[in-house]
Amino acid sequence: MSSARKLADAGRFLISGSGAVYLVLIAIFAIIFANNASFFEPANLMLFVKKAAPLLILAVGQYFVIVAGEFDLSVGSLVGAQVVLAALLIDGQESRTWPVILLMLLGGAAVGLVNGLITTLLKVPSIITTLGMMLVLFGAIRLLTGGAPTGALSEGFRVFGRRGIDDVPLIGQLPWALLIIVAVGAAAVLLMRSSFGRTLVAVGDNEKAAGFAGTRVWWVRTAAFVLSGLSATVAGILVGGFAGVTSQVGDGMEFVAITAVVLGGVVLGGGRGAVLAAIAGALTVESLFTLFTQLSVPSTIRPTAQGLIIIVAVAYASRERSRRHTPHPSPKPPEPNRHSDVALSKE
Amino acid sequence: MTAAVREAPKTAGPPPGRSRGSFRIGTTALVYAALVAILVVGAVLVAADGKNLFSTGNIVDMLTRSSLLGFIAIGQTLVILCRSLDLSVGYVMASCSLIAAMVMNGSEANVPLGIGAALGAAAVVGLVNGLVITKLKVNAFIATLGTGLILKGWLDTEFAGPAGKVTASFQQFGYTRVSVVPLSTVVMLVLAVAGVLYLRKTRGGHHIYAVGGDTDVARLSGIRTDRTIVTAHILCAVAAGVAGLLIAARFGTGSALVYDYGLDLESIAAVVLGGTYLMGGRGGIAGTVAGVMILAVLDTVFNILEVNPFYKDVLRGAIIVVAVAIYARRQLSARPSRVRFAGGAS
Amino acid sequence: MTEPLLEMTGIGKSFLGVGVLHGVDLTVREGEVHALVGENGAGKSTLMKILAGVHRADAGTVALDGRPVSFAHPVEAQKAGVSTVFQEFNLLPERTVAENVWLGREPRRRGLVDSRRMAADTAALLDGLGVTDIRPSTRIRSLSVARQQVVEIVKAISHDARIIAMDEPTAALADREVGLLYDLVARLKERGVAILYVSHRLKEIFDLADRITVLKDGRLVDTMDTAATNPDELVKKMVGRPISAFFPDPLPGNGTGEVRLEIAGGGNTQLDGIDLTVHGGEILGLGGLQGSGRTEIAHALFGVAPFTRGRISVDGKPVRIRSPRKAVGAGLALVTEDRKTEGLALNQTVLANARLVLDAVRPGSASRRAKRIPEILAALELSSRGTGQEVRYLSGGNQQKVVLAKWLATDPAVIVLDEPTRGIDVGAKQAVYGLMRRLAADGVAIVLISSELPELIGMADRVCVLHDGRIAGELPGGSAEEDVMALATGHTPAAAGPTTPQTPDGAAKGAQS
Amino acid sequence: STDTPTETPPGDQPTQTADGEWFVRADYDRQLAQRAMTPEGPADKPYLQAIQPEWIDTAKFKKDGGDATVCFSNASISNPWRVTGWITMQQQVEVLKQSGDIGEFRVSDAGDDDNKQISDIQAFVEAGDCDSIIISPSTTATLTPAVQAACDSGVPVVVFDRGVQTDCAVTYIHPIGGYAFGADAAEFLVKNLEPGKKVLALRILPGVDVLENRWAAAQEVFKGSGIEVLGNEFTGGDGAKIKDIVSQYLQRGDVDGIWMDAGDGAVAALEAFEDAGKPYPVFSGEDELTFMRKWKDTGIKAIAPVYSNFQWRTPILAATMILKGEKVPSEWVLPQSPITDAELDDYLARNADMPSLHYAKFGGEDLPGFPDAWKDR
Ligand SMILES: Nc1ncnc2c1ncn2[C@@H]1O[C@H](COP(=O)(O)OP(=O)(O)OP(=O)(O)O)[C@@H](O)[C@H]1O
Ligand SMILES: Nc1ncnc2c1ncn2[C@@H]1O[C@H](COP(=O)(O)OP(=O)(O)OP(=O)(O)O)[C@@H](O)[C@H]1O
Ligand SMILES: O[C@@H]1[C@@H](O)[C@H](O)OC[C@H]1O
Ligand SMILES: [Mg+2]
Ligand SMILES: [Mg+2]
Repeated sequence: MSSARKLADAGRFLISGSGAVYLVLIAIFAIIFANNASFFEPANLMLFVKKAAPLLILAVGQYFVIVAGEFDLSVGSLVGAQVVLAALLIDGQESRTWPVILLMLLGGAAVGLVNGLITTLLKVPSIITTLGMMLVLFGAIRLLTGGAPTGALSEGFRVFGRRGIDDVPLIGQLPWALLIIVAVGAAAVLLMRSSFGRTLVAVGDNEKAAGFAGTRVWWVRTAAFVLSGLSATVAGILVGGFAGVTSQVGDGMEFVAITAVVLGGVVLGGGRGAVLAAIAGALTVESLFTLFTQLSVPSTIRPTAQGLIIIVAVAYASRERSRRHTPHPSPKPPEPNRHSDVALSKE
Repeated sequence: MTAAVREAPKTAGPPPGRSRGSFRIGTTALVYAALVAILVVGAVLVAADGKNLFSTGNIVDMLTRSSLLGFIAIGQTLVILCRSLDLSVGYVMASCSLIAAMVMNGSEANVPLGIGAALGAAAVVGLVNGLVITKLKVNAFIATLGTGLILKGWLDTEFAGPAGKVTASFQQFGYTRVSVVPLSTVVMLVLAVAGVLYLRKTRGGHHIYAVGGDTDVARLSGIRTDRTIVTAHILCAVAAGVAGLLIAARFGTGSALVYDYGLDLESIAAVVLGGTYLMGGRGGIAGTVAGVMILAVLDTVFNILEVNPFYKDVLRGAIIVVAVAIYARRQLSARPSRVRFAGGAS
Repeated sequence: MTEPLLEMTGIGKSFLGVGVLHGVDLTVREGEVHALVGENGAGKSTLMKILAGVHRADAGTVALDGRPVSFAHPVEAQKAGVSTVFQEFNLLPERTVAENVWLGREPRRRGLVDSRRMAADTAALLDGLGVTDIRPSTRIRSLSVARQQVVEIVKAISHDARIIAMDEPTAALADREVGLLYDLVARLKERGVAILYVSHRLKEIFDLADRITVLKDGRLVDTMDTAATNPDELVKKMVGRPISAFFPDPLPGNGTGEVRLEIAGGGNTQLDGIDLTVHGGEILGLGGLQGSGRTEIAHALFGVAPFTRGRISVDGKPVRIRSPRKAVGAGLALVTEDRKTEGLALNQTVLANARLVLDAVRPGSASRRAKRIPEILAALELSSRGTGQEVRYLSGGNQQKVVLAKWLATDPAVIVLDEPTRGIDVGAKQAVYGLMRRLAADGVAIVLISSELPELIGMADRVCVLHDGRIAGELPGGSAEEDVMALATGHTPAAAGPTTPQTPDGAAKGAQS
Repeated sequence: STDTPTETPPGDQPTQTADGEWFVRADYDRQLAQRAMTPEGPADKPYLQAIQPEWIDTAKFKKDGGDATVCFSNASISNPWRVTGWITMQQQVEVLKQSGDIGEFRVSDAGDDDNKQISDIQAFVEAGDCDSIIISPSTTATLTPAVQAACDSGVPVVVFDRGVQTDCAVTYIHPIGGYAFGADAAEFLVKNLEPGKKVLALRILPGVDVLENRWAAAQEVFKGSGIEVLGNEFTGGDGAKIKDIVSQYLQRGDVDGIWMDAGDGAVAALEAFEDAGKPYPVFSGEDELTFMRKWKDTGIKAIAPVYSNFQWRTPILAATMILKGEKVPSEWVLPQSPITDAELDDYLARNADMPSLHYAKFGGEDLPGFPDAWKDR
C-alpha cells in the first residue's frame, strides 16, 4: 500500500535527525492547541505570522552564511540600525517611504558586502568581523540619533509588517508579512537549487576543492553575507512595521537567528543543511516563545526552559546524525566505533 | 580567489594562509608589538590633551580594567585552543558572585567556604558544558548558549537584585594594590602563568593542542579527547568563577545583572586579538594577556579623552577587526617561504 | 620456519549492513614483510584497522603469540606491540616532530612533561633509522610529504612495535623517495620486526615482501610466497581477470594533432624557463622528484600560483590565466594531486561533486550539461549506491572516478592529471589509462604528472623531466627508467650511472624540497 | 596601598527586604505621603524645589575662585530617559561655565557596567583634581563601596537618580521615587476600572531597584482593590515583544487596563488593541512623547506617571552650591507628579517640536540651548 509507505517514510523522516525540528514544532503546536484552541483561529494565526516573520527572514539570511561556513553576528544591530535609520529619514512623511526602503536595501547590502570582503579578502574570522560590525552599527546609529531613536515611520512603511489584504474569505486578513515570507522562502529554495546554491554549499564543505573547481570562493562567501544583510533589512522593515520604533529593536536577534538555523539541523561550520529546515527552526523558536506566554510561564524562568529545549533538540538531531553515519548503531557507542567516523571522514 | 585555493580545507590540517615559519612566537611578538603601538599612540593622544597616560591613576585604571576580562579570556583561550568556545562565561561569573557573597554573608569565617562554593559551582557548569558538547555532541556554540540561558533563568528568578555580602577582608581582592599593581591583576597574571605552564608543561596542556589541531589524530594517539575538552571547559568555567569572585569583592555583594556585560564575545575577541587561532590547535595565553591589555588600554584612553560612549563602540569594533586583519595579512605575505627564482616579469 | 606472530582467523566486518570482510585469515611471522594487496575497497585498510583496534571485527579472532587479543583502541594495540601507519596522515602540522612522536605518551619528570628527554629520545630513534636530516624540534608542516611519512614510521616504532602495519606508506611518495622507506623496512626486518605492508605498487611488493596475501571483495583469495609468484599472476588474482596489456596501446587517432597547449618561458618563484607544447591527442608526461615543481607547473597553468613570466596559449589563442576560473574558461582541467583536500566536497553527493565545475563556471547551462553526467560516471564504471550517495562513503578509486567525471563534464581542451592513480587499484588504474587513451583519441591534449615511472613511461608519448623547478630534459615515451632518474637527479643521461632508487644518500637528496 | 572603602556597606538593603522582595513599608508610606506635600523652593524652578529638606552646612567644602573641576560618573545613557536627562545636564553645565562657576566638566560613562563605573569613580579619586564628584549609580548595592571611597577622598560627592546604601554623599538627589511612580499608575487604574476588571503589567527587566520599587508599589495598590492582575511580563522595552505579548493576552480574553513600569514601548501595546479590534484599555505609561501624542490622538483614558527627568539639572547646581559653601538638603527630594488628562495639551504644546522618545518634564525650557539641543540631539 503506497500511501501507507508514504506515511511510514514521513514517520521515519520525523524521527530522523533532520526531521527532529519538525517533530518539536508539531509537539509545540499540539500543546498550544490543547491549551488554547483559539490560537488556531485564522486571525490569531495570522498575527503569529506577523510576529514570527522577521525571525524567519533573518534565519534565511543566516542560513546562507552558515552553510558557507561562516557566522553573521551583526544582523541584530543591523535590524535595529535599519529601523531607527528609517524612522530618522522618513520622519513621518509618506512620500519618503519608498526612497528610504530602497536606501535601506542598499545599506543592508553594503553592510553585508563589507562583512564579506573583510572576512574573505582580509582573512578575518567572520565571528570577529561581524562582532566588530555589530559594535560599529550599534554605536554609529546612536551617534546619528543622539542616543535614542528620533523621527517616525510612515504608515506606508508600516503596512508590510502590520497590515495585509483584508476581507479574504476564511482567514479575514492575509498579512503582507506572510506573502513576503512565502516569496523569500521560495526564492531561497530556488536559489539553493541553482548553481549558486550548489557552489555555496560546496564552498562551506571544502573551499579548496571548490576553488580548484573554478568557484570564486571569496565572491560566493561575500554574496552570502550580502544576502544576510538584505534579509536583515527585510526583517527590519517587518519589525518596524509590526511594532514601530523602540531603542531596543533588534537586540540579541543574531543569537536567536543562529539558534534557529542550528535547530533546523544546519551544521555550524558549513556544508550541510537545508534552507527550509532553517526556516522551520525559526518557526520552532517563535512558537516556543508563544507557548511560554500561552502557558503563562513566569517570564523569568523562560530562558531556562528555552536553553533546555535547544540543547535537547540539537542533541537529539546530532545523535541521529552520528547514528546514521556510525557503522554500529548502539546507544552509547564505545570508543572504537567513533573511530569509524574518523576513518570515514578521512577515507 | 587564488588565496582561497591555497587555503587548507576546514577539515583538519593547517589554517588558511598559514606561514611556513614558526607561528606562535611570531604572532605573540606581533601582539605585544601591537600593544606597545597602541600604548604609544594612546600616550601621545592623551598628552595632546594635556594629561599623562602613565600617571599612577591611569596605570591602576588600565590594570584594574584588564583583570576582570583577563580571567575570562584566559579560560576562553583554553577552550578555543581545543576548537571549542564558551558563551556561558557571563552567567557563570554572575552566579559565582552571588554564591560567594551569599555563602560568606559577611562573616570572615565563611570566606574560604564562599570561595570554594563559588568555584565548585563554576566547575560543575564547566563539567556540564563539556559533557553536553562531548557526549551529547551538541555544537559548543549552542551548548554553551543553552547552559547560559539555563543559568539566566535561574538568576532572573532567584535574584531580583543584588544579594549576599562579602567581608571587608575579601574586598581587598578588589581594591588592594601592590604599589601601582592591583591585587586582582597580580592574581590574573599568576593565573596566566599557571595557564602557560599547564599548556607547555603538562600532558593535559599538550593534549589540548592536539585535540584542537586534529581530534581524530589525538584520539588515534590514545588521547581521551572528550576528557580533554571537558577539562578545558571546567578550567574555563572556573576562571569565569574567579571573575565572579572579583565582582563580589568589588561590589561587596553578588549581582545577577553582570551577565549583561558582554564579556562572552569580548573575551573571544581578546583571545583572537591575542593571536590564538579560532579553529583551535594554535596560540596561547601569553598572547591573550596582551589582547586583554590592548582592550583595557583602549578603554582607559577613551575614558581619559572622554570619547562619546557610542563613538567608543564604533572605535572598539573597528580596531578589533583591523588588528586581526593585520595578523592575517602578515601570515599571508609570509608564504610561500620557498622561493627558488626571483619573481617579477622579465 | 618461525611460528606465526600474528594470527587473524575468520575475520568478518560489515558497515551499515554491507559486508566488507568475509572470513578473512591472515598470519604474519616474526621478521617477515607481509604484503596485503587488492583492489580499492577490497578491505585492506579495514582489516588493518581491525588489527589496530580502530574497528572491532563482527566475526573472527585475532591472536598474538597464540594468545587471543581484542583491541578496543589503537593504544591497546600499540601496548601489545602492534603499531599502524594509517593510510591517512596522522600528524599534527602545528606541533613539532618530537611532540608528534610522543603524542599521548609524553615522557614526564616530576609530573611535568620532560621536553628535553622527548627531544633526545626522538633524535635517538631517527639516528637508529639512519635519518640524519630531520630535527625533533621541527614543526611538521615545514616538512615535505616524504619526511612526514618518515615521522609517521618513527612514531610507529617508538612503541617498540613487534608488528608494524603500513597502509600505502608510499602512496604520497615519489619513486626516488621510496628508497628511504626501503631502507627503513630493511632495518626493521633486522630487528625482527614483522611488517604488514599494503600497497598498490607491484614493484615495491616484489622488492620488499616475503609473502603476499591477496584480498578481493573482502574475501581472502590466496596467500603465497613472493618467490613463488609473479606480477602477472598476482594482478590476475587481484582483479580476477587477466590484465591483457597493463598499459593499453594507443588508439587510432592518438598521436599528434595540432598544438593545443603552449607554454613559453613560463616562470614564477618556484619555476623558471618552462617551455612546453602539447598537441591534441598527445599525452605529455611530467617527471621529477618530489618537490621538483611538477605540481607547481600544474598550479601555474591553472592560475593557482600563476606564472609571473612567459606566455600561455591554448589552441593558438594567448590566454592570461590568473585563477582556476580563468583556466576552466580557457578549456583547461586539473585533476589535483590530493583528492580529499583539493578534489572533493566529501559531504556532498556524487552528482553534486560531478557537476561542481559546471555550477561554478557555467551556471547558465549547468543543468543542461549535467544531464550527461550519469553516462560519464557509467563510462568510468563508478560503483556507488547511486549518484545521491555522499562521496566520503566511496573507496579511494571510486572517489577518483568522481573527480575525473567532474572534469570530463566540461569537455576540456587540455587536461592535466597530477598523480591520477595515486592510491587507486589496478582495476581503477586500467580504467583511468583507458580513459586517457580515449580522450587523446578525441583530440584532447593530456599532461600526465606521475611519480610512478612505469606509468609515466608506459602512458606518455613524450616525457619532460623537471629538476629543481627547471626542465632538465625531454625523453621519448618508453625510455628507460634510469634515463628519467638521471635527469631528475640532475645528471646528464650520458653521465647517468646506475642511480638505483634504493641508495639512502640519493634518497636524502631526492627528498630535498 | 589600598583603595578599599573604610567602612563596608551595610548588609541590609533599604530598598530591598531581607527576603529579596522589593517592598519596604516605611519607604512606601513616606513616598506616598510626599506626593501631597508642597515642596520648598522657587515655584517656577521644580528642579530647585525640595520636599521636607534637611538643610546641611557645606562651608567646609567652600572653594573660592570658581572654575571648579566637576567630575561626573554616569551609569549610562542607554535609554531615552537618560539620553534626555543627559542633554539637560550638559546644557546646565554650559550655563555655569559661562558664569565661571565650572571650569572643567569631566565625564565618564560606564555603559551600565557596575564594575566599569567603580573603576571610573576610582579614576576620578586617583586623579585627585576633581573639586566635586557627581555620581549617577548604575546599581544601588554594588556601587556603594565605590561611592564610599569617593566620599573618603574628601571631595564633596553628589549622588542622584538611583541611590546607594551609604549617606556619605553630601546630598542624594532624586524625585519622590519608584513607589510613588508605581502607585500613581496603579491608583489611576483602580480609580478608572470597576472591581473585577483585568490589568496586564508590562515591565522592562528584573533587578533594577527603581523599576522593582514601581512594581512593588503597584502590587500593594492592586492588593484588595478587586482588580485582577492577569500577569506581569518582562519585555526589555522591545516594541515587538510588547505588541506580541499583549496581542496574545487579548486572544485569550479582555484586557481592561495596562500598567507599565516605564513608558518605553507604550504605543506598541496600544497598537495591539487596535490590530485586534479591541477597545482601548485604561493606560498608564510615562511622560514620554510618543506615548503622550498617541494618548492625544486616540483620546484614551490614560495617565503619564513621571520620574522627574529634570532631576538631571539639580546635581550640577547642587555641586556649585556646595563649592560656594551654600546649604543644600542632605537628601534632596524633588517633586514628582504625574501628567493627567487635564495637563496633557499643555505639556504637548510645550514640547511641540520635541522628537519622539523625549520626556515632557525634562525641565530645560529656560536653558539657552532650548529647543535645538533636545530637538536635534
Ligand atoms: N567507516 C566505514 N563506514 C562504511 N563503509 C566503510 C567504512 N570504511 C570502509 N568502508 C567501505 O568498506 C570497503 C573497504 O574499504 P577499505 O578502505 O578497507 O578498502 P581498501 O582495500 O583499503 O581500498 P583502498 O585501496 O582504496 O584503500 C569499501 O567499500 C569502503 O567504502
Ligand atoms: N618547501 C616548500 N615550500 C613551499 N611550498 C611547498 C614546499 N614543498 C612543497 N610545496 C608545495 O606543495 C605542493 C607539492 O608539490 P611539490 O613541491 O612536492 O612538487 P611536485 O613536483 O609536485 O612534487 P609531487 O608532485 O611529488 O608532490 C606544491 O604545491 C608545492 O608548491
Ligand atoms: O534609568 C532609569 C530609567 O530607565 C527609568 O525609566 O527611570 C528610572 C531611571 O533610573
Ligand atoms: Mg585503504
Ligand atoms: Mg605534485
